[in-house]
Amino acid sequence: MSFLLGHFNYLIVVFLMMGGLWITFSSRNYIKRMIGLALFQTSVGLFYISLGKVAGGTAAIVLDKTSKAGEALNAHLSPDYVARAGVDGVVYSNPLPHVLILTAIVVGVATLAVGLAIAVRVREAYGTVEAGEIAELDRTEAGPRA
Amino acid sequence: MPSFATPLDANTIVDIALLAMLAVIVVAVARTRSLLTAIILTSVYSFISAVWLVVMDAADVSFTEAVVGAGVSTIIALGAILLTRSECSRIPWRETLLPLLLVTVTGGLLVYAALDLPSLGDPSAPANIYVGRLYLQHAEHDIGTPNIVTAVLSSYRGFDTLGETTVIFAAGLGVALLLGFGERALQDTPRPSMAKMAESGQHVVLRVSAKMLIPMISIYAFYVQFHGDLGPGGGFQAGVIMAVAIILHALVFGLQETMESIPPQLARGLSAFGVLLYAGVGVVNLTNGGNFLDYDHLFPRIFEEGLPDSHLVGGHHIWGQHFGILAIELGVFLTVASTMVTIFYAFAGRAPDLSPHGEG
Amino acid sequence: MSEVVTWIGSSLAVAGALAAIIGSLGVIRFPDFYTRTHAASITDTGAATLMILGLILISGWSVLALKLAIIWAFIMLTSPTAAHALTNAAYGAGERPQLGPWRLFDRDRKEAER
Amino acid sequence: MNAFIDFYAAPPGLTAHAAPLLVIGPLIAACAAALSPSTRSAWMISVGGTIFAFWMALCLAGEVARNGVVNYYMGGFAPPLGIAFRIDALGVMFALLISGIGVMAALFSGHTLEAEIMKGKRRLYQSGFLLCVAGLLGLSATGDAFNAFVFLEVSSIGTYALIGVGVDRRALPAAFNYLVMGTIGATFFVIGVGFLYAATGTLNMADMSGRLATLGDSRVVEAGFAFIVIGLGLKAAMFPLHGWLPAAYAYAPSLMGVFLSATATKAALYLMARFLFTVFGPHLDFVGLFLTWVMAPVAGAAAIICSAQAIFQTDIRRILAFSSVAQVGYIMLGVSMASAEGVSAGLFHLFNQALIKSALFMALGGLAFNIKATKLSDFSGVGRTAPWTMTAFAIGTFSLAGVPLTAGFLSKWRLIEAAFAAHWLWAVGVIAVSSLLGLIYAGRMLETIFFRAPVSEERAGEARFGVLVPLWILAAASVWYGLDASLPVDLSTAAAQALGLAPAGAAP
Repeated sequence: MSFLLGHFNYLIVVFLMMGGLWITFSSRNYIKRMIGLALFQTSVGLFYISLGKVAGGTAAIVLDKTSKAGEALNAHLSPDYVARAGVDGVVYSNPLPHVLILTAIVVGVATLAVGLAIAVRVREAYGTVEAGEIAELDRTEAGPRA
Repeated sequence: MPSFATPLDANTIVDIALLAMLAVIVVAVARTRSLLTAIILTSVYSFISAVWLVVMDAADVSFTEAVVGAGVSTIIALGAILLTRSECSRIPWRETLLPLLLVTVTGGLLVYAALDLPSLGDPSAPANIYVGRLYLQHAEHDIGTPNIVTAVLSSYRGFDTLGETTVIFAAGLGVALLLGFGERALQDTPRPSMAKMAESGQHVVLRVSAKMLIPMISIYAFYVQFHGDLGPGGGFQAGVIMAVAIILHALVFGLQETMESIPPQLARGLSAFGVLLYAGVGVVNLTNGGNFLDYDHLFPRIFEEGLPDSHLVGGHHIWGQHFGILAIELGVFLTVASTMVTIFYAFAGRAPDLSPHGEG
Repeated sequence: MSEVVTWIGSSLAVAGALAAIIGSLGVIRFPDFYTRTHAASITDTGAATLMILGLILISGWSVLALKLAIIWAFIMLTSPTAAHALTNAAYGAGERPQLGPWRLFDRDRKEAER
Repeated sequence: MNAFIDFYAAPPGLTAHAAPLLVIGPLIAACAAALSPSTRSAWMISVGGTIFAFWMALCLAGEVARNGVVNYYMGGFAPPLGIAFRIDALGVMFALLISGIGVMAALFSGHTLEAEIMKGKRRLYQSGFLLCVAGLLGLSATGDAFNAFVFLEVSSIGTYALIGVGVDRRALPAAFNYLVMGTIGATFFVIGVGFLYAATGTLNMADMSGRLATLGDSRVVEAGFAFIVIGLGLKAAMFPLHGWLPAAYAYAPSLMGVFLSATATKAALYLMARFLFTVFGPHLDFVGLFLTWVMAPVAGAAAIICSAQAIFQTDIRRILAFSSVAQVGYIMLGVSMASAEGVSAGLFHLFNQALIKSALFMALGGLAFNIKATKLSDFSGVGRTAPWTMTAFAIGTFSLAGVPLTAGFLSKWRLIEAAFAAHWLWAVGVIAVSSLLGLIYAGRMLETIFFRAPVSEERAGEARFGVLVPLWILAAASVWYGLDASLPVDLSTAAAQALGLAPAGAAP
């Protein structure tokens, strides 16, 4: 049970990633594929963030352990645990995955914008954004292609 | 190393509930054939994941996800379906078999590895005891900003952030190459949808509240910009918020109106300038004898020696770091805000010269 | 004393959450676009007000309370405007409200579906 | 690397910072090109930026020849806290290759953009090209796993759009597919890096490698390995993940064909080699198993199947694109031998391929002024009307097919030698069969171009002078390295050594 509790996040995040990937692979519509890709990338972000969580921790903004917020935070934790997991008496979550995922989110929106722009151009050039119809148009209008 | 079991506390319960919601949304997105529904659901997905990120203590990421995933991405995607179509075709079940196989295999591999990972929240997991902990221990001394995410983002791993800013710049460039800068909107006669809004008295409520909101949003953007050292936020989030204020202006008062006050050329120029500013800070560090992006060498040695509490005379060397971070965050802000505006111009200015409801 | 204030704050927040749930029930159950939007927007502001009030009570006098108050003002400004813009656009696009008694409408819809 | 040992190309102050400047130079040039007032100035900035990058790569080559490895700490923070550039002989080889091809492509771009890109957008096009150069150079220099992802995206995001903007509408779906596949590849890479981070707690590749060596095998590490290899395989168009490549290269504007065919997939291959041999290392069981039982057969299949596919293409650029995938197969075959000979032969082949492919695409792009169509049959008899362009094309094709006295022959020969040394007789057979197929499609192209009657006399003229110069430099290089291969052999041997693979016969 405690094993499941400890790995529940990863299992759901894997499901989310694969959901996004499935939408990307199975859809023929360009816009839908981009949506799937965006979901996939966001979910990978969730995976990283799960890695960096520290139980009972707080966001990595330096906190004085004697301040009100610091005391409130430490009220639920055993001093032993705080000494082991904390820095200067306060338990923080790992900031490094946060930094990485900030970057990844930005990359995600950049990809989304470019992909959708290409989709708009495809619509103007072919009159459709369905992959099957585009392939059909290429076959019939541009002559046989190998 | 003591074994660790994830506690079943309020945090974990909320975590499970939010993740379950996300799972439901992904299924719904996969099932729907209406692209509009899919986009709105994706926006909801981003929003719920932003909430989840707060539960996971990732305040900065949450902020970014909310403004980007739920905000700007949605706007771009809606613009795209306006220019393409809003329904997608049904997929024959035969065609789903191969994707299903691929996804099952990939997912199986992921599960295979994920079950071997340390439990959620384990403070002694390898990921949490090494570099991440070093940042927590050293950031305040090395960089001097209470927000460690900002310290890592803009100083320790500032080079990544330069790359990230470049990626955004490249995206603006790519969209502009593909769709132009919205020059069609400037050339043509007023577009009915926009012009009607601006001229008829119908949208008076919208315009009045927009007039109140736009300054508020802009001020908030600057707050986020300059507060990034202390709390969640920074150049990226602020840039997106600023862009949202401009986009709101364009939506309510018409694209032409906005383009007159912020010409597309200006937006394009600023987005290149932001990257230049960022890289320029790095080059200044080089000329002052430091490594690239070593903000300790932001100021010439003579100037630095004159500063109180300078690292050269044995104090904290926060001066260079402080101003260096300010400067590069400004670069990020300029690039992000102007690129988002460029992208919006490109999509919005691309007149639907085809019928708006697809060819069906 | 602070204990009591916290309890009041918490119950206000819970009440806000309940209001939000009721609002979403309305969105599902109400017959036409306008009533649904109404349900969504009015409970949105109402629920947000209750929750923020509760949170202000919990947090006590601090900068946090001020920030919460500003968020409340922001929601009070945007949420009704959004609802207004939405319904206005729908009306402009030709969506007409369903008028008349509930049962009647329900029957009409079933007939239309047949 | 001995050729560079007495090479002091720049004052020491500049040489000390050559590593970041290698990337920052083209990056700043990209911004300047976007801001520049005219197409012409943008072109000059583009040429200047790539030449600067090449200069910095030469400085680094000198440093690496003298000191072995150049470490540069961004922001002055030593790893694992900061991002470090770590440039060894392998990295230098790629930096030289990418920036050198970049200079040629920039020279070439002056004229070709006029023919293919709308007037107001040429500056942006140059800017996007420079970003791509900067990203690929960053990839070859970085020593940080996540930073590699960022550079992978810097080099790709603009590229997707640059491929799509052109005269041929088929470029658009091609660019879209490339975007989807490229993004999935990059995201898989991120997942893999995430697993490695979960196992080791660090992102610095050298640090990661050290910790993996003590940790040994685990399911997390295995999955990380699998995702990194699949992700980079997608980016590198490793068979059977190459579906996006032929259309993307064939329909892209010719500048992108010239530059990407020579560098983009190669940079992904570089990163894969880096992970395979330095981060993981063949001493791990699953890496050895993967190299022998997955990568080698797949590489062999790629070399044969894609060469055969190339024979049946009607579009001349698609022939070259399929040939590219087949060549990736050769390179992979060399790498999968995991011996110093095999890897250095693979890298030597990669070096030659980069020169050849960019020359071939350049010749075709140079003619794009005169011949709008790209079908092979449209090129009949062009060899008579455009002899200079097409002679260079022929030299490239000879080298591609591996005709003796060309560089292509030498690298295939070394591959065969390495296969014999590894007792992989089947690999020798694969190379022989695939070379035969290569001769067929090369012969088919040359036969059409030189020995068929022209379709219409007046259309096909010589490429412009500005195209002929870089084209002939590349063609001459592939002849020169066919006669005297000491430089690329030197580079690739040193690169293989930098991966920790000692030559079998070498005395310790």
